[in-house]
Amino acid sequence: MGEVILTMEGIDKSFPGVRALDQVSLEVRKGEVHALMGENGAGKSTLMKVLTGIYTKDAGKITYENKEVVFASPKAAQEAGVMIVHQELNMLNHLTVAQNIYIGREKMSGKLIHDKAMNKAAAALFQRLNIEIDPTETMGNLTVGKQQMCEIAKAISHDSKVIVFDEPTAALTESEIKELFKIIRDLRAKDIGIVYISHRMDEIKEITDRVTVLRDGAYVGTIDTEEATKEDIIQMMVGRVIYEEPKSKSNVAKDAPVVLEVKNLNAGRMVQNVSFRLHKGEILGFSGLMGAGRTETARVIFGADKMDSGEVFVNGQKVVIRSPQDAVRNGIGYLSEDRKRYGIVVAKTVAENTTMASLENFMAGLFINKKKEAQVAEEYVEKLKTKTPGVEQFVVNLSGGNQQKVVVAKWLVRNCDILIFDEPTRGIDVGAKSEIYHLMNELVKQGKSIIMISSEMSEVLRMSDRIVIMCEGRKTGEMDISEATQENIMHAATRRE
Amino acid sequence: MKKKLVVALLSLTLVGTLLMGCGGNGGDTTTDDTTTETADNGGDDGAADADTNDAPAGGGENIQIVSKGFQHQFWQAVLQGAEEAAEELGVTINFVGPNSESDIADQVQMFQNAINQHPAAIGLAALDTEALLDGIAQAQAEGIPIIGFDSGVPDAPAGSILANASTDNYAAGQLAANEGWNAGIRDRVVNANGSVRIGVLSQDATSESIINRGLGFIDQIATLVEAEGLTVSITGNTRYVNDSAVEETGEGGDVIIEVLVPSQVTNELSAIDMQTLLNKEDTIVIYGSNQHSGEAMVTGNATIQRLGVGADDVLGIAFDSGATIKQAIRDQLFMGAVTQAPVAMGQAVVQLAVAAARGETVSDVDTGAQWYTADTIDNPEIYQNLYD
Amino acid sequence: MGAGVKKGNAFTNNPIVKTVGTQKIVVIGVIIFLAIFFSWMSPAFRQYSTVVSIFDFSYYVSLMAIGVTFPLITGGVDLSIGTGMVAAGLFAGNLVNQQNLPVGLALLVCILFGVALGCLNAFSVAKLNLPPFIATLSSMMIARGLGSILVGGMSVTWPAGATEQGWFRSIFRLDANGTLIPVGFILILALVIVMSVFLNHSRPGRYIISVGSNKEAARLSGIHVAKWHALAYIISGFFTGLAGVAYAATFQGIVPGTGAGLELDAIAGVIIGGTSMKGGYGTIGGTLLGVFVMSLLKTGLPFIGLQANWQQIITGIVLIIAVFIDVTRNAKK
Amino acid sequence: MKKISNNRFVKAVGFNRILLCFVLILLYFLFTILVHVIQGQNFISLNRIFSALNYAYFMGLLSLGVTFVIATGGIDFSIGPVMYCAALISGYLLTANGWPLLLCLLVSILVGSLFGMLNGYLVAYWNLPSFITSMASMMLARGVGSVFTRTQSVSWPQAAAENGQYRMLVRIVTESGTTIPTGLFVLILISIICAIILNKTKAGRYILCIGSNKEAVRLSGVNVKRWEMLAYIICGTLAGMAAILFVGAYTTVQPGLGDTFNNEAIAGSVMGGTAMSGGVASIGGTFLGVMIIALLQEGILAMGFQRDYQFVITGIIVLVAVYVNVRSQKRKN
Repeated sequence: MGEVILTMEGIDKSFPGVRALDQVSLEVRKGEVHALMGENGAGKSTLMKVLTGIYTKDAGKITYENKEVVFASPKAAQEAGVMIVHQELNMLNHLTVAQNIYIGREKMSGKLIHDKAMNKAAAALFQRLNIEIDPTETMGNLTVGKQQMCEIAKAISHDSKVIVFDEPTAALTESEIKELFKIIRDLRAKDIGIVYISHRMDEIKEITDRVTVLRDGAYVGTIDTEEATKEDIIQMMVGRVIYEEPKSKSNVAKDAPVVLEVKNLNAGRMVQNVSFRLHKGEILGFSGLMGAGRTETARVIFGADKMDSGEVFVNGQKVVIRSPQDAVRNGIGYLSEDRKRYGIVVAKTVAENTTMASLENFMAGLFINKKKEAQVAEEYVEKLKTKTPGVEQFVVNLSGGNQQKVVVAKWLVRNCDILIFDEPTRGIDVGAKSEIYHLMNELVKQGKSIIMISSEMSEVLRMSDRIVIMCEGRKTGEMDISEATQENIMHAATRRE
Repeated sequence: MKKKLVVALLSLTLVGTLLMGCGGNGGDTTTDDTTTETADNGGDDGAADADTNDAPAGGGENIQIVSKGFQHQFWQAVLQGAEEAAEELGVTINFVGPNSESDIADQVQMFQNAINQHPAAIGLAALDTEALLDGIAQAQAEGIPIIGFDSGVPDAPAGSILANASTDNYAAGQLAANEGWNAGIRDRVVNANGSVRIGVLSQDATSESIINRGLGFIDQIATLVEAEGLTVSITGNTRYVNDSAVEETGEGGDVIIEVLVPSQVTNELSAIDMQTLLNKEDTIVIYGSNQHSGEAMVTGNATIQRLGVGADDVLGIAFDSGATIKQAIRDQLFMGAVTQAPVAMGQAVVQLAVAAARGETVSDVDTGAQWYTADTIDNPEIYQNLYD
Repeated sequence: MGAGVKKGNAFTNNPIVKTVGTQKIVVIGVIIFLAIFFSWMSPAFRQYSTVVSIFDFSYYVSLMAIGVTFPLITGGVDLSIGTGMVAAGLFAGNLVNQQNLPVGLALLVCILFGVALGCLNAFSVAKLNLPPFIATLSSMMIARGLGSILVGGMSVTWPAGATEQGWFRSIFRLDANGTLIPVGFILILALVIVMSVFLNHSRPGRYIISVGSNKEAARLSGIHVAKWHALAYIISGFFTGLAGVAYAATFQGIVPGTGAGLELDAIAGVIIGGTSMKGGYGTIGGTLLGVFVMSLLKTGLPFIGLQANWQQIITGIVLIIAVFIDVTRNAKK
Repeated sequence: MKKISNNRFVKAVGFNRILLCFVLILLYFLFTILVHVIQGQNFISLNRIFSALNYAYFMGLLSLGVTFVIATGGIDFSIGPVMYCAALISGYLLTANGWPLLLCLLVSILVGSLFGMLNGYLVAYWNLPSFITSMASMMLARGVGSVFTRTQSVSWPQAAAENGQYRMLVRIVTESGTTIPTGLFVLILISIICAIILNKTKAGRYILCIGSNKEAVRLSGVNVKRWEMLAYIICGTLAGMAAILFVGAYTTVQPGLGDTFNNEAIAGSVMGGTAMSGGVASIGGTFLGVMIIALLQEGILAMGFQRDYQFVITGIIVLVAVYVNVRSQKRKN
């Protein structure tokens, strides 16, 4: 670790009604990987957006290379050598890889763009980073992981002195993560300062040198990674220890009937020959790495995507599911990983979202019985402890956890017995997380059955009665919770066939 | 606060645009005669009676003139005549017309609006009589006399139109046929080997005046051809085929009359129709029955170049004038054209309207049509009726 | 990355490029088919003058189409090109007739009028962030009214070809001792090449594509999104003005209140030519081909005895097929 | 400002609609003054109101219809020509083929529905972009109407004539000469029905939600295709009905026209507060928006101006309305 290259001191940033950053500080040295941690909404992304000129700060000082600076735009930051690799992919899908990498600073020959030179430079860059991507390929044709690598390559190609990685591994496969870490170590060796934002504790331990923790927009502290334990960091993040023991044994009775059986399900490359059973009152965990085909499997079962072949039995009866309507008719509900896009209609009210899937039960002749609708919605707000000023509130104004509860309510009102929770706690803060867990346990007690897709190992171990593990579109393991350990799950999750 | 601002801005914009409109109104619609006393005419609706109209004899009446459009210079010449007459008689006129000759609904609104102004009289050139019948009835009930002009108001209920200052369009079509026949069509028809084709290019199959100009031409040509002992057949647009006096349809006659009407009134489609006619080997004459069609003839000919007055050329006959058609006549691209008398028409409609408003008896005025060629285009009695 | 991981390379045959090629080839095939079909059905069609006519009536649509390709690539649309073209032709022509403005200057005024209209659209779309559809719908109405108001509601006739001031008509159709040379087509081809190079090999062009592909990504790459977004509409306006020149040169009288509906012909041509309604992708060459399909239909159908209203019906169906291809192509990805 | 928007009455009626009422009244006064100053005439008269209403009837139905489509996040650019096409076909059958009146009215509505169905099917089931799809069906409508009537116009019978009873839907003139504007009742009745459909029924709920987030609705197990298609069918059906009110007021329809009405109908809806991005729509607002357009057109005629001014002013108002709309939405987020 070398000298200090970047310091942010006393940064304030307010949005109407919210104080997003309150006297936050951060220090980055040359040749260090500095982890920035905190719960969702702690202010990590906001801080980075202030740094790279996307937001303007209200107060505070940024010192870069011993000079006070204010970057007016992302471009100004880039030119000064501060680059961010965004969490959401920001790719121009219609352009080629090389064109993407050099967007905004095209190599020119006279007045025209010199695409050949750009292709050549990009190829050299990839070779240096040991990435195998054709620079002339159209970006839209790449897998998400490859796109992420391109984004990283783009950041590196800027000859930056500070690079911010915002959850870079979310879309990467195991081997890609390894490559990425190699690259990061390389960069560190070249005296580049790196800010690394991630929720994955193991990664923090593996790659970073220091950790700065934010909580609710405020600076909590900075510690050396070496000296800190997981608990220390979590403690700093939430202000309390939340670590809970995994479930030790299944709560499902041996003779519990099978409510859902899937046989030899096939759909494209991401779902290959998947078979499993779900029992009444069971939480069936679906574990695996990003891109293992779990969400795809769920979507096919739910009829959201097309099935190539396979059979689905509900309560022993063979059913044909061609659309979500068919699935819902058979009592299956799906809670998407991406609530805002697939779960709720943000511009509508809690009541309207609650009855979305079962409006026919709220009809008085031709008209919607709004009184009954509000009544039922209120009932579920109470049951699920949804925090909302009222059922006429627009769901856009609710927090992630409460939005999730509205989606749960939607399926409960529809009387669905089989619920597929896809990443139920993604984007939800720690407090709300345990409420969702509690809710799931309540539901299975009432006789519902749950498929839970989760990428968080601790969540899988804590909630599931049984675990199915997938890798690259195939089922690679199935075990009772009593046999499950982190190691054997990870073993199955990386078992490529 | 912002919304208030927006509202204020909106109102301001409105007022501003409208005032701008008032200021820049010069070439437009109203004559700037300030001796209006027409406010008397407002007030109650329904009882006003032409004879008891309060306007003092000798001037000041307001005459509303609803034309078929504005865009062709023909109407500007009518307006000019109307303004001359209005000044002479000391009345004010308000001359309006829809955006294009296909905007029937617009004209209905405009006519309705003219009635709502309670004028002393209304001059009307109907795009479509049927559509105006309600208004005509209302005007009649309110005692507002209506004077037809241009093509008048054909098939209007008896007594609703006091007089017409119009061109007899059927006769004008016949005139074109007769003159054209003598000036060269006859030779070509009589001397032809095999059948020949006479094209009629028509802007639409909806306007009475244009249909009549077409039918007048077609029927007269047929008469002339049959007088030579040859047969005639007609083909093309159903309306013309059905309404013409020519019995035989199809391509069987010694002389084939083909009528083309574009599906939309656009420069391009009319020009393409013109080319369709020009591309037929046996075509000897093409007749375009208004300014639009005449101009389309010039456009369509630009690439094929068969029009002219030479022995092998296709003869062109146009209607009305305008810079393009005048030029084509001078260049002998067209053998000749028929012009109406727009200025006289404008004068006549105002004169008739004023007379009717003052309770005098009025009768139809045929404003006439004249044949002109490169040789006669500069004769004063012709030239006064041509416009740019 | 290990050599074994070749997920991305499964696509390296580049289906986009292939499909695009296919679409263009299909369109060319349709053009050839139509040409052969019409020639076969009607001997009169097999004439040099027919070719010149087809060209003649395609110039103004081609120019509008080339221009509107740019807003379409940004994922927007420009509906004001039709009435804007007529308004520009009216305004400039009126100056020639009433103020005796030299025709050369008038042509410039015509183009500038288009650019001004483009600037208005650019302002409302790129600066005020209004939805392009409704913003240009408004300016379409404004252009329609304004064009008419500016000339007092009268039609305007630009100087005839034979007159001293009529030289501009030979920009598009040169009469060389009786042989007509469709120089306009060469001009359009040149413009297609220039604009293709501009779109694909210049920074502004690339940034316009970027805006259509992913506006946020472009912004975060340090691209001044609003500026390039605006440029697309200004280019469209510029070509609207050029189309006004072509329109004035081809036809005799320009009538106020017309022009509405012509924009749809141009947009249809662009879509048939393979530009994506979703933005981010488009080719100028394809646009020209798309316009040609419609011009051929419009000119050719009367030769086989069908009225132009059949052209409307056929174009409608062709359009649906073209979008369908676009949509399925996108769905495959 | 906050105080106003929190007032219970304001909340119930909606700020937007009160603003529109205000603009409507303001315009009325403005015209009263301007018409008096310019023409020395009285603008306030029953006849004027009737003649403004004539325009509002069919425009109202078109605008209401397109509101449903815009609510789903789509656009229907074919309503004007479809209305003309419906009036042409049914009118032709009535006058030329002597079909019974009631059957012809039914045919008119049916033709509208069929075009709505075509649009809806292509948009919902084939996922084609609504703008291009409706543009294609607009071409189809123009072509079909023109082919069906052999490019002739059709005049519907007068009130007193045989088969003239349909005009009672627009106005009834009693023996004593009093005019009852039945069209207004028809428009209000249909508006109320539309408001009920949009706000109280499953169809309306799903149409709005589809506009807001189609995928989320689909994943709730709702047959989104059916409901989306329904919005287009409602729109087409209303265009078919508008045809009856149009000929009831204006008697004659010609082939190849009608596209200018699209713009005004969309303008009315957008002025009324319907968001172009979908999900937000107001029937009451649309009603008021149409009234503003009708008033504008009558007022401008009364001042002795051409309709050109109306186009310009409508264009400006729409721009302002959309700007306010976009701004207020941005503030909400």
